[in-house]
Amino acid sequence: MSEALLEVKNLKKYFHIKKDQTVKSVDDISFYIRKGETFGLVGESGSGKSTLGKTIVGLQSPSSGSIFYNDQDFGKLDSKKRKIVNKEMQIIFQDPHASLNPRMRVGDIIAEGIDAYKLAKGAERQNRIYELLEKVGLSPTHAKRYPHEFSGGQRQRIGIARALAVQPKFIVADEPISALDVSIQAQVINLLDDLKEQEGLTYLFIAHDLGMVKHISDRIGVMYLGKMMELSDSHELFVNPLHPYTQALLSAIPVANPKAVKRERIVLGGDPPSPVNPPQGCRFSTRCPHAMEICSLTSPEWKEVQPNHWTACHLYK
Amino acid sequence: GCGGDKATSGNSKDVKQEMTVGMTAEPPALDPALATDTTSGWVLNHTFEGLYTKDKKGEIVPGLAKDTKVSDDGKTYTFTIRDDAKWSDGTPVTAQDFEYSWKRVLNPETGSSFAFYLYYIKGAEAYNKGKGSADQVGVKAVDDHTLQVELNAPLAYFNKLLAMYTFYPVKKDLVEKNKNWAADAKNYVSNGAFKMTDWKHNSQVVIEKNDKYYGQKDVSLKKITFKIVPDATTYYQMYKTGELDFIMTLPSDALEAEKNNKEFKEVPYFGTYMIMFNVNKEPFTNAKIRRAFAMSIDRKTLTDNVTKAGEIPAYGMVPPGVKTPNGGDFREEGGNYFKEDAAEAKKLLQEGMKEEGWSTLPNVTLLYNTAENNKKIAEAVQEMVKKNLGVDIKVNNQEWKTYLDTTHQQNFQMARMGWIGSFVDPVIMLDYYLGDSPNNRTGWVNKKYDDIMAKSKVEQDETKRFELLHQAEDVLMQDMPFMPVYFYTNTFLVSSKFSNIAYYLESSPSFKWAKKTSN
Amino acid sequence: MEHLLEVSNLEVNFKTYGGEVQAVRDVSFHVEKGEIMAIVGESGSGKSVTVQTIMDLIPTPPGKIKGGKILFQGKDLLKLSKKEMRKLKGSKISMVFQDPMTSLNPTMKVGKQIEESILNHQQVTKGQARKKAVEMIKLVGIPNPEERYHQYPHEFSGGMRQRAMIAIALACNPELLIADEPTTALDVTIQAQVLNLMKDLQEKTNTAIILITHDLGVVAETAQRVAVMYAGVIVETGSVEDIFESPKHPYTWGLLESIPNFEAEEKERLIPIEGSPPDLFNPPKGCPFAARCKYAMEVCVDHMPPEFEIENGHTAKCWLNDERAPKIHDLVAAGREQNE
Amino acid sequence: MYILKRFLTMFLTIWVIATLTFVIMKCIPGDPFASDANVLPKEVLENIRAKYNLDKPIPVQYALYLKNLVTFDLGPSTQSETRTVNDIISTGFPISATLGLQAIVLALFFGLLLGIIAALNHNRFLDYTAMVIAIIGISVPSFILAPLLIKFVAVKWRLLPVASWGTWDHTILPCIALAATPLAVVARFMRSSMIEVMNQNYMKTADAKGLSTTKLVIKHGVRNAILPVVTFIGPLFAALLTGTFVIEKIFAIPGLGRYFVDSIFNRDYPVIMGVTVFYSAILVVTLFLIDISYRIIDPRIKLSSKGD
Amino acid sequence: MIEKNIEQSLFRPADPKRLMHDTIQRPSLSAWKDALLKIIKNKLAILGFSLLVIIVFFAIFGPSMVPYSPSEQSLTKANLAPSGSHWFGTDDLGRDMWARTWYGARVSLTIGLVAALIDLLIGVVVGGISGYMAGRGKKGDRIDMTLMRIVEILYGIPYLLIVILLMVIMEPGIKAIIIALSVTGWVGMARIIRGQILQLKSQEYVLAAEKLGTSHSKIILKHLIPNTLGIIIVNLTFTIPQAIFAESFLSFLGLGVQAPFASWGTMANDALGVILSGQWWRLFFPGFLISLTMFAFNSFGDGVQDALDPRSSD
Ligand SMILES: Nc1ncnc2c1ncn2[C@@H]1O[C@H](COP(=O)(O)OP(=O)(O)OP(=O)(O)O)[C@@H](O)[C@H]1O
Ligand SMILES: Nc1ncnc2c1ncn2[C@@H]1O[C@H](COP(=O)(O)OP(=O)(O)OP(=O)(O)O)[C@@H](O)[C@H]1O
Ligand SMILES: [Mg+2]
Ligand SMILES: [Mg+2]
Repeated sequence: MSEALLEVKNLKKYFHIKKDQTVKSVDDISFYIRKGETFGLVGESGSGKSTLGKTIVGLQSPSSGSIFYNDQDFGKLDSKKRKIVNKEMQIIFQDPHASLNPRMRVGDIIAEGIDAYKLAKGAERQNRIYELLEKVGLSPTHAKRYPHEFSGGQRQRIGIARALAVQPKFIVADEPISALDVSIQAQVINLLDDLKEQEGLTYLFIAHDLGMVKHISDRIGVMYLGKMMELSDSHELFVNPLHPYTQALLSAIPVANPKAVKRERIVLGGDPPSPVNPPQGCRFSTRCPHAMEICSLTSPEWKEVQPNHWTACHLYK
Repeated sequence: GCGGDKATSGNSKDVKQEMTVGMTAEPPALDPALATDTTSGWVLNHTFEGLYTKDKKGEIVPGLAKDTKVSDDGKTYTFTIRDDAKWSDGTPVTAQDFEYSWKRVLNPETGSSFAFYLYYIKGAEAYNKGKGSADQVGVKAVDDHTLQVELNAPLAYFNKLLAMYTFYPVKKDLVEKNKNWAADAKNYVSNGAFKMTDWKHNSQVVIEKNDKYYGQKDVSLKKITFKIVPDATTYYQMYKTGELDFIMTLPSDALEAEKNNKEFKEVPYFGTYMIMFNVNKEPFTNAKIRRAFAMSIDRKTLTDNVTKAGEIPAYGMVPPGVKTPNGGDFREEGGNYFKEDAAEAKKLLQEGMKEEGWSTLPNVTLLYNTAENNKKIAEAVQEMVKKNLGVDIKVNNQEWKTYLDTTHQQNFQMARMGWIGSFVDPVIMLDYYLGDSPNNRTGWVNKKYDDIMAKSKVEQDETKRFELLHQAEDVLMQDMPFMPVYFYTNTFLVSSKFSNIAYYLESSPSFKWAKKTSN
Repeated sequence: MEHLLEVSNLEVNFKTYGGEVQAVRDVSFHVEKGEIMAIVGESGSGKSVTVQTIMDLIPTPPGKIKGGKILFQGKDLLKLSKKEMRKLKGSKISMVFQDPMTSLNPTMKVGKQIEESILNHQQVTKGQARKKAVEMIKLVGIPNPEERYHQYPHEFSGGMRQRAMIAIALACNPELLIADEPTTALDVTIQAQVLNLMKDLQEKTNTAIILITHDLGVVAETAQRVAVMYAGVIVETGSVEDIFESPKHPYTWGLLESIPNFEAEEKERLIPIEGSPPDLFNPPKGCPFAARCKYAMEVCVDHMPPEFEIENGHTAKCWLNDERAPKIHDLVAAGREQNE
Repeated sequence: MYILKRFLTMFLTIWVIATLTFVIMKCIPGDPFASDANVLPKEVLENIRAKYNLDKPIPVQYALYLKNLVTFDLGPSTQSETRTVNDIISTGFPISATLGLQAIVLALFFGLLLGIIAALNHNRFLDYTAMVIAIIGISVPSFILAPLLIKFVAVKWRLLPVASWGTWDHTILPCIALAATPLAVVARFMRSSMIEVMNQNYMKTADAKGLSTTKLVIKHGVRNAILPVVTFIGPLFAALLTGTFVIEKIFAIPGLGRYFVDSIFNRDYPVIMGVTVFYSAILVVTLFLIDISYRIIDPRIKLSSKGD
Repeated sequence: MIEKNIEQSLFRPADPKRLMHDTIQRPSLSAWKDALLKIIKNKLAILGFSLLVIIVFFAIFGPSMVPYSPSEQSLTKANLAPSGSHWFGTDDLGRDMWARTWYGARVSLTIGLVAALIDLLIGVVVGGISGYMAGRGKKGDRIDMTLMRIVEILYGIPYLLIVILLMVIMEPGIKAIIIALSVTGWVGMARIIRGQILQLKSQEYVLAAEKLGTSHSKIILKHLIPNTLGIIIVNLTFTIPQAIFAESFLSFLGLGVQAPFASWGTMANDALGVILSGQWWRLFFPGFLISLTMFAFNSFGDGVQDALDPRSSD
């Protein structure tokens, strides 16, 4: 397992919302990401993807469990090492607007990391900014503008440029392309791909656009209600989804062809359960078309059903 | 036809005999033993009466004392108390009450600040200072109506003292029962022309006519409300709107406008505004320089243009108003001790500097305590000294208690001070500069002066006594450890609806005989 | 026939330090009753500005509506008073904003925010509004509506916030729903659920919907007509079939090409459109896409292409549709030569 | 947890304030019993000092004060010898508090109104008008405003009594004089943060709901913009509640503020200690409530790292 | 219609060179220069600034424009109304009000400036640290707790006592005033800033900056403080008059400027009586100038705030 750049063990992140209520946003998740790999993370909205991402990069402290980066326990790093790790791990925020300081100019926002680690100065800094802007499909003239003067997609790209500025090794990209038009999505994805090839970057790529996820990821994890449901190679997951939730998810992908024969969509019955008091047993049991008695009693084990294909489902013994 | 309207005016019987009076501060203590200030004194003077009291003109006359006998050596006084002397609850005022009250003042536990006024009484000082007992104090109630007092030495002005509120009686059984009897109007019992009926702290004190008072037929007012209004501008405005019928100490900015008002009244006040010199600090170690400074101030200009309340320029220590045995006025007899003269002052300054061997005068700072008038006077003095003497002095101010401390430590060169006599006699003024007087902050100690003053105290003959006092003032003004600036006056505005208010030289006016004549 | 909404020749500028951004340039389109019309296009091409202008939400200054008309049910919205406009907003026209985090009031419970739009236009009691709000939360697929009602936006995940926004917009059955990228943060199952909800609404109450999205799959599955925007200009409009099957504008071609091939076994490189969009401070005189267009002609440089009507309702602003234009493969050949 | 901790530290804070006040009080010169009217003989002074325990060593005095504080009985005032500190507080406080509360309500209501109007008309006539009003409010202090009010309203026009305490009429002028400056400050704060809030996206959302401007401002604007005002009001509340010397003096109001300042000028040690602690208690509790209210106003605010 | 006029010849592949946009590079100014330019363009800011310049000008040169010194008395010429020889009239001791007023401006403006600096240097820093540190781990909590308790204590100790204490240990004068103001002058600002920062720091951009390794101090200075600028400016605009009047109070107690020199505050304070006597000019000129300064400062502040707000127009 030495190839793992990042390993997450039994990670939990709970939020206390009221006296006796906790949201189990991330509930006992373990997985690893190899060096130079793109790990796609998909799942139901509100299933804890962003929380997982933020916790991994250290923006939120885990309720329990541990995160290893380069085999170092993140929680036990001294402040010096932590600083290095901090630089190497970056995040692209899901919300492009809120994560940009309205009073800073885009150039300065992008250069924030450069300044913080004193990576460049003066003209070199300027050039870095321009270069980054161009990389994400914006123009250097944009450096002078303020965030509110941009469209949603443009802001998202500013966020990407900012994360890339410090030349990180590992990036958590939380829906980095959701607000971009497909052409620019393609451009950004190509950019991320290039960086991965050239500089060996590793990604945790959170997205809803399964097409893109499939395209960019080497492996994909599927989350539902704070739990990992399935994890496998990306192609494998699409051709051979094991978990009923994954199956439902895949069936819902819209196709960009109005004439295409509408595939049969697996409609999930019932209401989505609450993360405050998730169902007993398997989290998906309340909505699963294949639910059995056992599903609502015990939580299925997380196991490798096929080589490199993990899932947590009672259907697979 | 425009008739009928004027019929409603003034039948004096219909006039509501009530008066609202402005008072500048909350009386700190309406207990004769504890009071030390003019405000409390003002109320107490209306609600209590001692063995002696003041008449309308300010003369000291017997009050509760029907009869006074003085022994030949002048040391033993026997007072007979009026039969009709009553407390406001109707019980009689007895000699025991007096004995109790005075001993209460002297009792160290009472912690009375004015206890020293009783030190003339035998054994009083020792008792108060914890070295003797109450029984050794020379005050004894012989019977219900007879009080015997023994003094250490004869005292010519003992009757003046007896009119002071520290000598007022309090009702023995009441006070013994309730230590806090004077905190509220509720339990308050007094023996004067009025009795207190309401005291809203920091807001108002209401006194009403005391029907049990022996002289109640002379009292017209049914009710007097002392409204506590600390701000001068405010009480002046309240007078203007009729919310107050009587105010005193007008704001200086209103004086000009009110000077010609019929309701305006200016009454001399038995006090002196002065600037003390520290005779132990250069340059005022030199008497000539002190005199030079005193001569360089233009007092008339100052009182006319700065203070404006009709103050009298002062060239001596004792204010006018003290009648001498030969019917004159002490001040007039004493005359002025120096003249204002810039040229002469400069010359004196030079001489003084030569005496001391100074080529330049050490820096001088004039210290004053924070108050509007003091500031103006200090600034004017500063400018006058500069113009007339060619000396630049600095002025500095301090908050009152700090100032008292500073001056007490003699950390000053020149400092302003004011002194008001609590009874009308030169002694009270001249005692101020006794070598062992705690008030004397100038560091000036003169044996001759102290001797003359000591002699005057025991002198039974009034004429001789006054002579001695003149001599003392001569000595004092020769050395000039201070320079007098002016003699105080009090200014009043009184609604023309009131008559018969008694104004006094040394204390606040009395409404005992006052009457409202129209609505 | 009268359209429900007709926007003609709309121009919107923004004054910024450094110059005026011409965010929307001569935009015209219309929406019929009960129709779902999608706007797709370049990020930053003016989609959001266009629809916000309809809602009178462009802050002026710095924004400035230079010209054009927005007819809604025959009335020109640009000429309505604030008060008249207010009556329309939220009741007849409602909007889902693009930015779900900052578009929700951080200090107001989510439920209240939904309830408010109900209370504002409908004659209902507080209790009814509340019930409706809870129902709306449930309808957009947020679990535990009763509890979520009492939570604040920052306690919601990105997708939940977006759904809350949708709930607000749908709460009072508008006649026109403007949805600015309403499903970007939603996973596909919930996206499907939300889109179904919108379709239901459209079918039941004959609501018209303007749907801005980048997901061409969504467009294909939900919309009837599509407008494609580029650099402040609508470059092509037509029915879904027209656009997906016979697009007539090179930008549209580029868009369709960029979609990753979902079925592909091997990983292929995606095909973005080369180059970057023009500077809107100083947009080119001619076709804004010319600089990135493989088939650009001399005419494109200086002359803004007019709207060519290809067939019924299918228009494109591209000189290639001029009868004088050469065939495309000739251009490609020529373009290559010169470029390499 | 946080609340409990804060609650406990409140006592600590009050204790520190009391101690420091005691130390400073003892450091400054001036004797409670000194006056120019009588510089007392030493023995007399000692009698009096003994009455107030001032003859004891300083640490003993300190201990006694603390004991008295804890038992809520500081004994008599040295200035008004017949009155106890408790008595002074219990008569002065209700009066000051009445006036202070009125003034705060006035300042808040009109201040917020003015600030909102200014913000909504940013850089237009009404904004400038509001600014001029606010500047006058800020730069004309109460000690100037109060006599002016008296001169015109009470003396010239005879609309209200000049001063003193009694009827509600008496409270009007002092209340205005007290409220003027805070009103202006509130207005300026509100304007500034309201302008900021009006720029936020969620205001667009609210606007898109077709809310009227009033509703928009009240339901969405105020809560997001009011934090600075709340912060500002906190200490002011404590100060106004316990009285303002200048106003109470000018209007002859028997409030606590006058006692407080006078007690310092008079070196009235028991009153200084009593009122300081009383004021600090109100202050500390107010600031505590303000901190708590931050969370209520803006649920995103985290005051401590415990329990997120 | 127009398109018909277009020549057929134009329908040929374009020359790639012609397709390049002429990207105009706007002048690349630093953020500060940029802000300065915007401030200069702002009428309100310029108005305020000019007024301040004028006031400062007269403070420097005003007293020497008249043949009177600020301290020279002429008791016979007391309380003269403004006229050709005494432009602002004379005061109750017959001193020229013009000379005194502008002389006083020096003191008051200095005090105002100092108070503003104290607010900024201590208040903003303490508030910034406290607000930012609150909720940042145990250590952060402790920092916030400590700083805020200090603020509370400073609020709690009677200021008058502190002043009297200072009076004892210090020579009166400007220095004493500055120290007296520094003791507690900043606490209001500190609390206000803390409140603002508590609210702001939950913003995601703060998280983002943190993640990018920006140091705490930089986050406070570059992200948080600029976003509270409006509030800071507002707070300054009443710290200043407060300080000007506090000075008069301190002088009154004996800590401040000593007679015969004056400040606006002391002049206004001494002239309160004119409400009775009607010599309006004695109160009006110092009072009006305080207001005018505040007006200037406010307009300048508002202008700057507008100019620095990227969302404001031009
Ligand atoms: N307030 C503003 N000031 C200056 N320019 C602005 C402002 N708002 C928008 N713009 C500019 O207007 C153009 C259009 O923006 P708009 O938000 O409409 O784009 P969009 O099509 O919605 O893009 P996206 O798909 O990325 O959301 C952008 O180039 C943007 O920079
Ligand atoms: N600060 C918070 N306080 C309380 N609950 C929170 C907080 N942050 C997130 N949650 C809850 O945690 C759960 C997971 O949120 P998260 O943002 O990780 O979801 P997500 O998978 O990213 O969803 P999406 O795809 O919609 O962005 C949600 O139920 C959300 O309500
Ligand atoms: Mg998320
Ligand atoms: Mg948009």
